[in-house]
Amino acid sequence: MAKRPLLGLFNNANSAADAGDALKGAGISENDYDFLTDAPYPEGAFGEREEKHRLYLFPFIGAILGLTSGIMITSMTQIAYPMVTGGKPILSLPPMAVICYEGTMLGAILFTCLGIIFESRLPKPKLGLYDNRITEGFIGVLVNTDESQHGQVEDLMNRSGAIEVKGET
Amino acid sequence: MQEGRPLTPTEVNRDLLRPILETPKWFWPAIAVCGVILLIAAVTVGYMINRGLGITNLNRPVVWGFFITNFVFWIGISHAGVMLSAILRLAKAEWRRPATRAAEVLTIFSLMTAMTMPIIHTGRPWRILYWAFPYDFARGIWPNVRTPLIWDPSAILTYLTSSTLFVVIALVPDFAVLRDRTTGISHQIYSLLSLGWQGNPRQWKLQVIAGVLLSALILPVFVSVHSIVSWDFGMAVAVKSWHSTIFAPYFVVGAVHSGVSAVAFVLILLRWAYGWQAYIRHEHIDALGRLLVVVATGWFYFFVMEVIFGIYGREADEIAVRALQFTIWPISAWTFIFVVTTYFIPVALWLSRSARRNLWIMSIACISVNIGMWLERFLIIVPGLANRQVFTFTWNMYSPSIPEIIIVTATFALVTMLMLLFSRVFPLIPLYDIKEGEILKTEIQIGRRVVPATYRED
Amino acid sequence: MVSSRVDHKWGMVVDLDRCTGCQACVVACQAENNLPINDKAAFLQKRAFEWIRIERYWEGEYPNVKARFIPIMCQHCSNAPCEPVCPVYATYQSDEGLNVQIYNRCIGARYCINNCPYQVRFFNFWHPTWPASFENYLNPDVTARSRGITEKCTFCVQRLRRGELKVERTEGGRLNDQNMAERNFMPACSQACPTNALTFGDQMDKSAKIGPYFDDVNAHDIHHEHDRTTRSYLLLEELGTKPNVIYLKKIDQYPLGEN
Amino acid sequence: MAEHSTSHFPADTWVFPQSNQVVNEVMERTTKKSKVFVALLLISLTLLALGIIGFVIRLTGQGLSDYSSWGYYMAAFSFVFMITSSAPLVAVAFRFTKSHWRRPLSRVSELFAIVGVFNILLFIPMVIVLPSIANPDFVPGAHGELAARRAIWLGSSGVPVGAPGLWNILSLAGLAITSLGILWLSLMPDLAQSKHAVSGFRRALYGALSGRWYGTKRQWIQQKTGLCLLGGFYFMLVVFVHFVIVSDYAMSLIAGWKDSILPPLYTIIAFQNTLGLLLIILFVLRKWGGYREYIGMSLFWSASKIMLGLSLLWTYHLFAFFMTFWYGRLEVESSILRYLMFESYSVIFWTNVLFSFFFPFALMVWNPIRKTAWGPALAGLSALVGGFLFSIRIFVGSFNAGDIYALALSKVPPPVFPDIWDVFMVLGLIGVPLLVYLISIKLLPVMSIWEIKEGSMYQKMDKLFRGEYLVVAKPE
Repeated sequence: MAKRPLLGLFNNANSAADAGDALKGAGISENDYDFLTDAPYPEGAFGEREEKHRLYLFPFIGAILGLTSGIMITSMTQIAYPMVTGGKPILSLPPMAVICYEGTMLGAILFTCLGIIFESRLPKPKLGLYDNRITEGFIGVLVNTDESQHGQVEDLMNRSGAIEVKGET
Repeated sequence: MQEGRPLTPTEVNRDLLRPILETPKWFWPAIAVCGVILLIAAVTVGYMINRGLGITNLNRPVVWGFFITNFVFWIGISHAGVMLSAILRLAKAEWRRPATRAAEVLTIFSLMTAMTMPIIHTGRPWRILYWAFPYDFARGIWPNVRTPLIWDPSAILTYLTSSTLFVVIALVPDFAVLRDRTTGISHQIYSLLSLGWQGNPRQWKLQVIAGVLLSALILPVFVSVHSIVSWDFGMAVAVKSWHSTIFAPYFVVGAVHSGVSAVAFVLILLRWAYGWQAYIRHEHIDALGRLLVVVATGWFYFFVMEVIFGIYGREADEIAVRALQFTIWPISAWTFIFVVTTYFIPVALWLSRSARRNLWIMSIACISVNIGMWLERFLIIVPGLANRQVFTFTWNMYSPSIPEIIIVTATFALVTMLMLLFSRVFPLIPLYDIKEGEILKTEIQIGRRVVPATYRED
Repeated sequence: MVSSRVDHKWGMVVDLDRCTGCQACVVACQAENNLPINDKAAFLQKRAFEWIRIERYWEGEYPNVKARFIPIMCQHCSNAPCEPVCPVYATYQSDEGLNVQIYNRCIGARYCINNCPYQVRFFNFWHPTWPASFENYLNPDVTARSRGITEKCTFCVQRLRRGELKVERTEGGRLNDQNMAERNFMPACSQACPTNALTFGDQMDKSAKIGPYFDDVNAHDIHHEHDRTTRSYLLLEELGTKPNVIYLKKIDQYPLGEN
Repeated sequence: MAEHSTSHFPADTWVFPQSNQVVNEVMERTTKKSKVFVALLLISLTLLALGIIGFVIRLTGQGLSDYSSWGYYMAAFSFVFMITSSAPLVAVAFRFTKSHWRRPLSRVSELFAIVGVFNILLFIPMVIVLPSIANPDFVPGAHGELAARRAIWLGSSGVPVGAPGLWNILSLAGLAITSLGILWLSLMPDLAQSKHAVSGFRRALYGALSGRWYGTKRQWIQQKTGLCLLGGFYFMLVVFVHFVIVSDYAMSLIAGWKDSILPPLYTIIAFQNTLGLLLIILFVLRKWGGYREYIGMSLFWSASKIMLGLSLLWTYHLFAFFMTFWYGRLEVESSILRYLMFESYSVIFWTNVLFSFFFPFALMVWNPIRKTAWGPALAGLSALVGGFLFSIRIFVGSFNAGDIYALALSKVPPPVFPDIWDVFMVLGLIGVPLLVYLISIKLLPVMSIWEIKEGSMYQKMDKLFRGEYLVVAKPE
């Protein structure tokens, strides 16, 4: 049977958290419901599971790539047309170091940004079930279950103080 | 007793999105004024490119003048953004919240403005393509990586890219708010930009980490940028007063000094222009003032070091430059104004709490700092060149020509216009950051005293 | 750059004892290298072109004074500070020991001008113009530089090239002091100098007149200056730019105060 | 979900000692005899003995007339001085920023004020040794000789009176007095409330020092303002004295060395070393001193970030110096680079960079390591080694750089290796501060009682919805 989403709206965080507990009590897996908020609540404020991510890998990969490209462009451009300037060696390391450094940082930052987008599962082509009031401070509890359970979930949320529960129209 | 009343998310949206959802009536006139100034400047630049740099007052030996001074100045301003948002983010300072984005945006636009300066300053601007970009495959000649003039573009472009990404990443959740508040074509644009942001815990967690991680990564870039700009001068052996090892940190601290003052001023303007009294509060300006006392003093230390070791060598030619800077009219007068306006006037004001909390005084102090810092760059660049070393036949002074003044003035108009246009389409204060602050706010009761406190995740 | 060629390292020796400050070299240089006329406006704007200039210093107090002259042209340093700062390789050290300026690479960033301790680089603020009557006097071997670029003394490289083509290619000899003098292959300034204060030559040519001086300078660096057997010294030697122009000290028979 | 916040933070990240217990606990630990302490005491005494032997032999041997044989003494002194002089600053700085994690750290750092007094004694030989600024055997017109060597003391006519020796001593004395003032002000409340918990001479001492402290509102305000003002003054003084010492005893002893970034470089490595030493001390106190429930992990965590920053900052300044000299390629510049970095002292230089930058950086860049106690302490240790090598490179190098009245460094001098007496003196110079510090932590409370109490007033763990978090209040 197909899973379909159900969105409950709460006007305070406590009742949303209650709803979360109730859902967990009803044996709905933690991957199947989510809290939609308008601001970063401190981690675990809803007793939700801790999100795992590998963001810290990205800057390192980026840095390595940036460094290599920096070394390549600096050394190769000097070797390609070896002109003596000011009696400095053709491969003058200190100036190369400056540009390689910039390359490294640029690579690291570019990859970090990619990593953030990727790790937060964006971009989402379709927004899905959503409510504009969420960005006005309401807290949405988005449940994704079999339609058979919808009734149960709906009154769970109503009992924990949802001001509205809606499904896909 | 928290300063400022608690704010509901609805209020936050309404207030901070006002400039976007309805245009204030002074908006277009302001844009028009800037536009006119820019138009005049554009014509001047065209004329200069057409006739040659002869129309400036640059001469031999003073071949670098107002344009380079202005370039260094705007690079300096651009150091505010990261200084504030990154360092304060890492230090978990609560009062950063309303300041960060304005600072970062100021960074981006002042960087862009700064980059135009060296371009129009060159003798053949239409040729700069193979200056900064490795393109000249035909002759196999690539840019010369040994020169500071190549380190500059590499550092500045890195800085520009990273700070732009920094801002964009932080904008995504706010785009989502706009997506929910707009209709029609703008709705579609904003929903495209918001990348389908939902605001679930995972997204928020990464958003928060992103702030810290990117700050930590951009800080080293920010230090490198102005160091490299300073090396445009520090590497020159022929100009005695430039060839000083302290230049890199000296310029960086100076940049932070002028940049943070500029941000404080911009915040005061925003508060006044958009009526954001509830967001940009006295406590924020106060905190900026306190930070500035430290920065200014650090700057003064480096300034003193630079001067002391200028005369330390007891070399006639360097002494001559210092003499020109400090004793010979009219340069000495400018030097006096520079020192007083950069350090003594503002710091004296910032030391008193009531002055820090008076917006008028703060604005004056911040402007005076930036006047001083502009003069500082001028007084580093021009006297060093004007007072040529041993060959007495090539000593000469420099004063700007009308075209130079016009172009320099126009850069201020350019930054203003860009900032205004940005504020028209994107929120200049991060909404979710403010909202988070409201959520984490709490109080601790000690006897009869209620002390403002915050929840900390770490 | 021309391949399969006799190796050269050009150099010049300036004997201050012979220089009378007559400025013949300056005029010759202006004529040879198509420099724009240094009219009143140019001087008022402080933008005069002097690839070689005579600097005049007064020694002593009036009336008991002496004039001292130093001709200063590009020193063609082996460690030229102006070279590494150019972002587009518009100036570099040629394998003939010349500090060359590539006019069509130059973008006019003017960093090299700042970084030249001898102040011998010049920027074209205006497009160079000549009176109509002068058009036919311009030297066809030398490009007229457009506005917005930097230019400087080349040791009259056009003459050296012509000399190489004639002597080394067609006649298979070596360009040396003698045939340079006979056939005017040396720089215009040293050709024009009435007192032979400016001696030009090839450091790699053992027979060259400038040889001993360069050997002397190479043998004794700045820290052993006082061991030098000749009157040689280098301008701003402490900067370590290793110029290829040597100056010979003036010998003053009647120093001030003695008469 | 109370265990949530503890899930990714170890239990002792934040510790809030019981306010009513603090006095007794601290005093009990201060007075208790421990084997570790005795062992350290003996070690320091041996070091001191060795030092005295070395010093006497050097004194009777080369004597004070020949400054070049005192290079290693100066290096070791500078190492001790730069650390002990900037130690009280750590307390001052973090009081300014109102960071709560500083609280266990402030007294540990302030106690170095007592060591600072002994710096003056150790410095006296150096004052006598330093060659005069004016060139004694100067003949006008001599080749490449200066009438007076380059120095920061530029009088209108020659060198100012008493420069540099007198002024150096005075500035060191100024440092000592100011830091003692800071220490006393911050000790007062603690001694006043803990004099009843101790007996014997300690009680007498505490009574004498705490004076008429009752802890009235007025007194607290005065104390806070006093600390603030003295702190600000001390900060400027430290920076100035570092500048004076490093330019008088290093830069102006190498002919032609003009390097405006050396003072900042010296100050920064001083701060880095100080923080490193403090982290080691705190680690020891936490592990063996019985202050586990006073020194939370959050201290190491926050301090290590600053450690990382300082290491990066030092490297940046070093590169700025190197870049300018390398690119400039003036004769004198390249010879100084060859002397201090790439030829004579190359090994020491690279080891210095390794220990001052690479090791601390490699450790501190990892958040998991920053959250431990051993990680920061290890980084601190490496920083100390690096700082010591830095001092050797700069000061031994400067003390043996040949003719100091010449215009420039004409040739690159060879490196100078220590003889056995040098080693003895170095050990002695490390022994003195160790001994003094050990005694002072036995005499005085090593934890700032009033600050700890204040801390547990402004911080607590509290629930927000389902999670439990730290609540921090920042009073104006």
